[in-house]
Amino acid sequence: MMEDHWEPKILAFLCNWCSYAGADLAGTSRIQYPPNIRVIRVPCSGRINPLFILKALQSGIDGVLVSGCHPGDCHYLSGNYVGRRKSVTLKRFLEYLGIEEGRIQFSWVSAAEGGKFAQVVSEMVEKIKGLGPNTRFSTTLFS
Amino acid sequence: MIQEKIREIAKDLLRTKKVDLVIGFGEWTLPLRTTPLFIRTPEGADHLVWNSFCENNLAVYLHKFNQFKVGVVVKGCDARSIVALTLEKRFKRDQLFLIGVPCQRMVDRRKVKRAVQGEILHAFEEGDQIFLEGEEFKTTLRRDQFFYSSCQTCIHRTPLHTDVLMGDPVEESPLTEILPEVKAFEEKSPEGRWDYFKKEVSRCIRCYACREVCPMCYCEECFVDSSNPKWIERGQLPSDLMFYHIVRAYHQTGRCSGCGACERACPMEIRLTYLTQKLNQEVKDLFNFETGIDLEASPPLSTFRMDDHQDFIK
Amino acid sequence: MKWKLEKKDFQKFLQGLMEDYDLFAPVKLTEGVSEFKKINQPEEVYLNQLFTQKPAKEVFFPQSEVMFHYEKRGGQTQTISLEEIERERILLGAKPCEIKAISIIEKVFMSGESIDVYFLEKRRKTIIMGLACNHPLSTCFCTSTGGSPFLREGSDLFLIDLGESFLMEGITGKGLSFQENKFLKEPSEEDLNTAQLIESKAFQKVDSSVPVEGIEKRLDLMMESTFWNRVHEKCVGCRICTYLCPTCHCFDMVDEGGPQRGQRVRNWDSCLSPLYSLETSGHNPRPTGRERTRQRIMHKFNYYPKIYGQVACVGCGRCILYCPVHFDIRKAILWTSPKRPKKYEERSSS
Amino acid sequence: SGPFKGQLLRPSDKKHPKRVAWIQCVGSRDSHIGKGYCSSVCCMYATKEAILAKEHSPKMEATIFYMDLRAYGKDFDKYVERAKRDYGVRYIRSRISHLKEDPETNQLIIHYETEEGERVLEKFDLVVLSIGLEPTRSHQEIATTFNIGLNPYGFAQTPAFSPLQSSRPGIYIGGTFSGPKDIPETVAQASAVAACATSLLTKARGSLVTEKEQIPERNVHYQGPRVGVFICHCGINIGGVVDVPAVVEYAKTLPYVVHAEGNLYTCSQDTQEQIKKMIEKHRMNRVVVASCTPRTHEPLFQETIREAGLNRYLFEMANIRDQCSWVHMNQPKEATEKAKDLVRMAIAKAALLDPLPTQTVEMEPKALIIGGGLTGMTAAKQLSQAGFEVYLIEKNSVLGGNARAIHYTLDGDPVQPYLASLIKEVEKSPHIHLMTKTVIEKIEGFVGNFKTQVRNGNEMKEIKHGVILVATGAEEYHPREYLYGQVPQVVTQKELEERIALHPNSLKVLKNIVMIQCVGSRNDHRAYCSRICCSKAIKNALKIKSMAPETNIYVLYRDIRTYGFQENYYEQARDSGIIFIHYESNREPRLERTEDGLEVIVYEPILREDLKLHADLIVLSVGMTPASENERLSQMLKVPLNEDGFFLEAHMKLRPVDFATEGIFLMGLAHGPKSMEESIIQAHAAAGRAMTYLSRRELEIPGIISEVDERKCMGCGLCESVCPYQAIEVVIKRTGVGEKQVAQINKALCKGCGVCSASCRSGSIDLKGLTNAEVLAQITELAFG
Amino acid sequence: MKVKNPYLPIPAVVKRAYIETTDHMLRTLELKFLKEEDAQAFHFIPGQFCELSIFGKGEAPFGIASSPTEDGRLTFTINKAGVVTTALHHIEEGSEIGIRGPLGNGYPMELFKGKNLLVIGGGFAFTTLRSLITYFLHPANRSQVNQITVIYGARMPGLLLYKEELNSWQKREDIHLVVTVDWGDKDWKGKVGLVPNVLEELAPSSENTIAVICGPPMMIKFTLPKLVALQFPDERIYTSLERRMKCGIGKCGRCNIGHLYVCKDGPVFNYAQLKNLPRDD
Repeated sequence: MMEDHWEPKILAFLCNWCSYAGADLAGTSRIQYPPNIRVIRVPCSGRINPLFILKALQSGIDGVLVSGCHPGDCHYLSGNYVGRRKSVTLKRFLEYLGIEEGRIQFSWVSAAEGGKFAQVVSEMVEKIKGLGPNTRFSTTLFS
Repeated sequence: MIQEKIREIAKDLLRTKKVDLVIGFGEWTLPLRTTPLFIRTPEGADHLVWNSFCENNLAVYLHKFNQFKVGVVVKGCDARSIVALTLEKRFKRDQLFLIGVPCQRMVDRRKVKRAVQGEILHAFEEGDQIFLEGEEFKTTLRRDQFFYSSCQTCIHRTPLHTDVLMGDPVEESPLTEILPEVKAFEEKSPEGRWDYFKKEVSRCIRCYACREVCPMCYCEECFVDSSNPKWIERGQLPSDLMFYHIVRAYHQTGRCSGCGACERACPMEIRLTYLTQKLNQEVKDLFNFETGIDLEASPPLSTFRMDDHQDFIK
Repeated sequence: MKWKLEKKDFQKFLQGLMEDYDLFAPVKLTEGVSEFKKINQPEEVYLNQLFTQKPAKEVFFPQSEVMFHYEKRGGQTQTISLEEIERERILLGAKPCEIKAISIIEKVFMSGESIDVYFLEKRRKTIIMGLACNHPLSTCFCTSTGGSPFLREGSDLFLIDLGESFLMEGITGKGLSFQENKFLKEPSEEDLNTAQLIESKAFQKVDSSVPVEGIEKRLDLMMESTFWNRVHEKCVGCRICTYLCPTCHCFDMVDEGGPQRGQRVRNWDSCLSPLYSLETSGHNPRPTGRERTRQRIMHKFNYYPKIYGQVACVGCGRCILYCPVHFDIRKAILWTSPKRPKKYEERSSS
Repeated sequence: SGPFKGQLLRPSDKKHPKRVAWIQCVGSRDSHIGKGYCSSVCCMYATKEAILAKEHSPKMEATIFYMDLRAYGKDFDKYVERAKRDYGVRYIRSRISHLKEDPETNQLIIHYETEEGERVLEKFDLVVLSIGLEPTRSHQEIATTFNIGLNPYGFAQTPAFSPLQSSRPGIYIGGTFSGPKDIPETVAQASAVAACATSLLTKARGSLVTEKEQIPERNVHYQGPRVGVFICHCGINIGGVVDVPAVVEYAKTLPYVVHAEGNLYTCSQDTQEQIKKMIEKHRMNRVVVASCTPRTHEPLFQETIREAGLNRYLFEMANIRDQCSWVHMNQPKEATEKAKDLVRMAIAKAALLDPLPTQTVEMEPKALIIGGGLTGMTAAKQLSQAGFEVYLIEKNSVLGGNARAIHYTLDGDPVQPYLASLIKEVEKSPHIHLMTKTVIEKIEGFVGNFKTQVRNGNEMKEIKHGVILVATGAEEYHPREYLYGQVPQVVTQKELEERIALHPNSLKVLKNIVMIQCVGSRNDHRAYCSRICCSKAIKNALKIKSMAPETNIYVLYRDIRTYGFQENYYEQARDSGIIFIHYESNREPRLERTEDGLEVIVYEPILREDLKLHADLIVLSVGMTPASENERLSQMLKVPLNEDGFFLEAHMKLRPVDFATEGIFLMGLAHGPKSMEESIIQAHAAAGRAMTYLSRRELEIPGIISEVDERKCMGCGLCESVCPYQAIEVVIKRTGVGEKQVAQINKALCKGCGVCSASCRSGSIDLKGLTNAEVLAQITELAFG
Repeated sequence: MKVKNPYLPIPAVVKRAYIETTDHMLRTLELKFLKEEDAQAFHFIPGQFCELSIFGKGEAPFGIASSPTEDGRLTFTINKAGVVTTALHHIEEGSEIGIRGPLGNGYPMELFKGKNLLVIGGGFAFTTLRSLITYFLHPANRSQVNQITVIYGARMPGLLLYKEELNSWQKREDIHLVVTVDWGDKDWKGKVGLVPNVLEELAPSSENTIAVICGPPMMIKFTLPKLVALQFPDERIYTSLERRMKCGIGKCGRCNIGHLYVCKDGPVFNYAQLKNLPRDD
């Protein structure tokens, strides 16, 4: 499924109350952004189990975006705060191990920030295109 | 001598029925090794020993005995694991009697074996010298050249929150200033780090010794064995082995006391402490939390602060 | 038939073999760790470590082995079995205890009407070049289990390291084709004596005092004894002793992939894991470490002998060396025998 | 968003302004043009705009010219401090009368006088006028058609002590129709007005409700997944970009799919019938619709499949419009590819969905009101009128709370008679169970099923109720400053009001009275404004002036915060000769004892020297502090307090009288300092919110909640500590073979955020409706599809 | 000669599938081999089992419920418990399945010749017993055994397996069938009582009789002493053990009790064998 030039495949976890709504707003205002992301809707950015992000990278997905409500706006009060601690420890640990910086991206996008969502996605697609395909976990290199 | 004191306290505890059993270390068949002992009678306490090879983290046995009152000999790292376990409701602190021993850093038997030619048949320790005797050789080594890497950087050698302390506290100065393993690893390029990690972990035979000897790994069903959802396959695929080792280390965030038992247990000598040491360093920088020091402070991933670090978030 | 092979042409000799055989030998993974692997260049062969962590059984019964692929084509699922092996193989550098263990496993896999074809195929197409144990460790007790550091039984060819050269003995007829090889010379009388000397010296070094004799009878009546309550206490339930044991042969089968295509894989399993005998209903006949440790010892020293008449332990000492909590099976065996030391009443016996 | 896409540009030349100035009170507090009132919101408006502007272009300089900074609301002062500290907004106290334009640079020139009286000239690129609010043209029409009275400023006239009531009974006033106010007050008024209306309609409650009879749900447990896929064209919105027929063909090849079709408008009524028919025909037990955003259309489709006998949670949507066709309009090939991926992921998730029961918890239609002050009683009366039983708990022996110490309002209406009549009404109402001298011992349970132990003396009583209203009020700050308590001449405003009402002539003889504002407020220990001290000081000052015109009254203030219509009285005070002296927070007035009495020394900015005021009486305007037992009550109710110790509401602007925990409400001074009228409004509002629960026989609990696998759970308590709603508790459970420590979920409190299942290391707790397995299936489907 | 790979499942298809019990937990599958020669080569005796495998999910052992006398019919009754059994409950008629077998030793049909037969079954373990009973009720084999007495119990009437067959057996006189339930319901007219008590009541003579008993561990625990009380010698009481199995051919070590492999040396054992096995249940 490798065409002539490689198109990154990015998985985005969007929190239902803010970022998913922001993405919808980008839709209603017809703000175009690259079609590389696939969205999984989760109730809160705190719902993201670190194993999801790791499993996505292991399955060869090129980038993971986790986007939730701005601090203080969380529909579930402290969901994004708890999620934030897991995210920072996981991101630093994976980058320590050698996952390229930028493979995993976190952002706050509120329901009113359609433009920002499109911008976050475009920046991420550029970044991942710069990094190239995710070969970290691929086993072909090693017998 | 510490060994005598441990035996005294164990005898007294067992005689007065303050505890049902005492878990400590004892001599066994191989040189440079000790083994966990479960003493239930005062006479048995005479087999308890204390030397530079009491490397096991005895906290791993406590959840097997959580219906009993247990006395346990603890080093600095063991005591910290116990504090972390109490925070996770494994047992009530009052059912434990912690016999704290200020730790003089444990000696790595593999380093000693590599320093001599031929098999070591007998060994004993005197002051800071280790006397070794093999089939055709007899040598003495300085013990402070052969410490475990996790012991070299330990700054909590005097156990905290113990019921009794078997000697005066040792001053807490790490031998090497910061974690040499982490520093050496961080000097590599990202590809270099990943390849090093991949090469190390691809030797793994999934015996799960690193999981079973760790006191913090007590889950009924580990994510590795879960079939719904099935996170990874059961085979030897390097990417599954990497997944397992990343998550096993990650699950120790803010819980690992840095005792190094996982690395010691690995038959394939896979380096593991540089993973958990890095996580402990992160938790210290980000949340100013050290495992098992404060009985009240809740573990970092079980709480949050409004002003947590967040400049990594766009 | 005996030959002498100079060490300096050892590499070239192996290069010759590799033209028509796949060569499996210990390869150094890192300091102090080696594993049997398929050799690409002769330099990779690493014989200095007395024995590899994972025993030679891995060459015949790999830790993870794909049994067959399945693929759904047009509503019909085809299964493609993978037991075929094209090229004959040579196993170099296996120790006598490991080789004897392979015959122990052989009895299970190749008996009864259903034969384990995967093991059979590998066993038939492999020539075993055993290597004698010149310097056994203090943890070795192969002589107590009917073996010896120079046991030739099970090897097709047997190498003895004389220092500068190898003495190679032909045991079975197999592998005749390369015996007229140019590197093989006539061994001198003096070589044979040094081999004999090394053999007797090695034989003394091995601890033959472990009372394995008659353990099957003794264990018959010990099923319910409190001995087991003490034995299991220090065992944390990892799987090192079963994965590193040359005679352990339990495995689990699991499907990988989805309904459309995938494969059925066989992986090593360990009776020490709680999930080994856990039934779907939640009932577990061996719920705690006590039953599981008992199962490991009973199976090796009671159940297996009952069926096949010999003890399923070759005394290699791996489980003693690599146990993270220093569980010593010799102590356990000693404890079941009348010679058990009285004064250690209290001591746990494992 | 916005005309310039979020850029801060000058409308004239579309350039970035470097220096922007805000001028406050334009068209407000100016009786010459008939706008004598303060519009209450402009100070905070300007501050917010300054902060947002600085966020958009940090290099810009923001300056606000004001007379009195009226940040009286909850946490408003903190917000202003943040503007000053973090964003560097300059606040200059000076009334700007006119602007001039510099002809060459066409910048705007502002002349102003600093505190020290020095005349300064500054140039600005952009000036923002903070114009106030005024009644709309339709105010007059509405007033005439409904024949309701308006006040002199054209806003609705409301009788004393009933700020929601128009001059005609049965017509209620909500929001800024009765005067300028901020969002928290308008939202509270909305709920309050609704409450008043509901209690009038009590007899007709529920009469128009028709119970929707449903066919029983089909049991899908013992069937394999049979997924039906409906892919929408949405006219050309999707069909124009995504090749829908190709996606339909592709869906047909996927596992578990028994039927796939494309529709022009899946959400249309006839397509709903089509879906139901297809469910029947293909014996589907899972449905996937690929169309627009689930946030708007999921309930519609869930209702449809429920009517076809399928549990509503056996449904999954793929958003191929807002997040696919609309945003990849000129990349049809990639958009189709993306749509296929999204459909495949949705099917993989749908195959694992379980039917989830929507349990119900029965609702005890009784309310518990904690605190028998003015707020508590108002709410009790409101709820009893609406036909609900109320337990009113008061710790003192007598009702009334803080209101007992207030004799008249700023408008002059007597308070005690109103209070007495309210108390009588509460005492004789059959629906209100009054319990004075009663303290709360223990509160258990959750919304609909609270059980509270209360103690009266040594007799314990247990109350069963469905909701809780917290009206524990607040206490007057007990000052330590200015020799209070050591010298009789130093009193608080409350004590002064007592003396004015009971023995006025003791005041007539006084020559000089000095009032000091913001005593103990707006400093590091209590960083909030208590909102009512300014109006209280002016009320007392005017009363004294009317009794003894020749007494000199000095009011030393930092900001006079007489917001709304109270501004008139501030003007009246100045006209009647009361002298207002401004002091900066860093140069507070000092009190010194001299032989012939007390002297107040204050730095007078205009004269630029220390003024010595000989004072016969010193009145301290002290703020309010949270009630002492707030701490204990917040533990029992498991609801949070804010940093200042007042209760923390669910959302400052949108849910001011709710707690985050469902079924518990907040009103009056317990929420924060406020005037009597605002407390009455919040009382009605909380009663209104409580009625939305009390009026239902049972509470429906959504299906998407967490579930614990007790075989795998080790009871480590991690989920218990991360749950935002305290819905999880680790308990010792008796199992067949002994005891086990497991986590237990309170189904009524769980909101389905899933934070617990993300934290659990062994996966023993999982969020039904979005389990780990379902997300994993979507990930693997995306990667290896 | 190439040795047959015992691990390769033989492809088959689900001919008929229907739910047996009211709690939907038991489902009977009728399978048919895809290739005719596999069907021919498949000879089994009652008491044997097969490993049914669903590709992608795994494999699980199930006793063969049909009897060899039913011309190639191959039915299994699946109790829904784990991943594989749930998959077996979800597959539709006509879909694919893999069969490995026949495995295990099955009942010692030779030893039954000329004896009376006492069959005691409980719950869903009645599958292999149905195969045994149907085998002997077949005209050709009926004469091999004399008196056939069957006691079959279940918790509730709705949970009884093979209800139609039970009725047809009830009508025959050459078999004495007693069906009992722990709790009856309004339209249950039959016996109500636990299997051990029913056995005690019936008290069939143990003289020249072989007892075959299968059921949940609790039922066996209380029924065995009753049989011993009726002087049934240990070697004439047979049971089929329920154990976790993987390979089914005595290689993987999962199912051993003591030195016996339940899958190879069993699953049918007589009580004498079980007695001297280590208590490892």
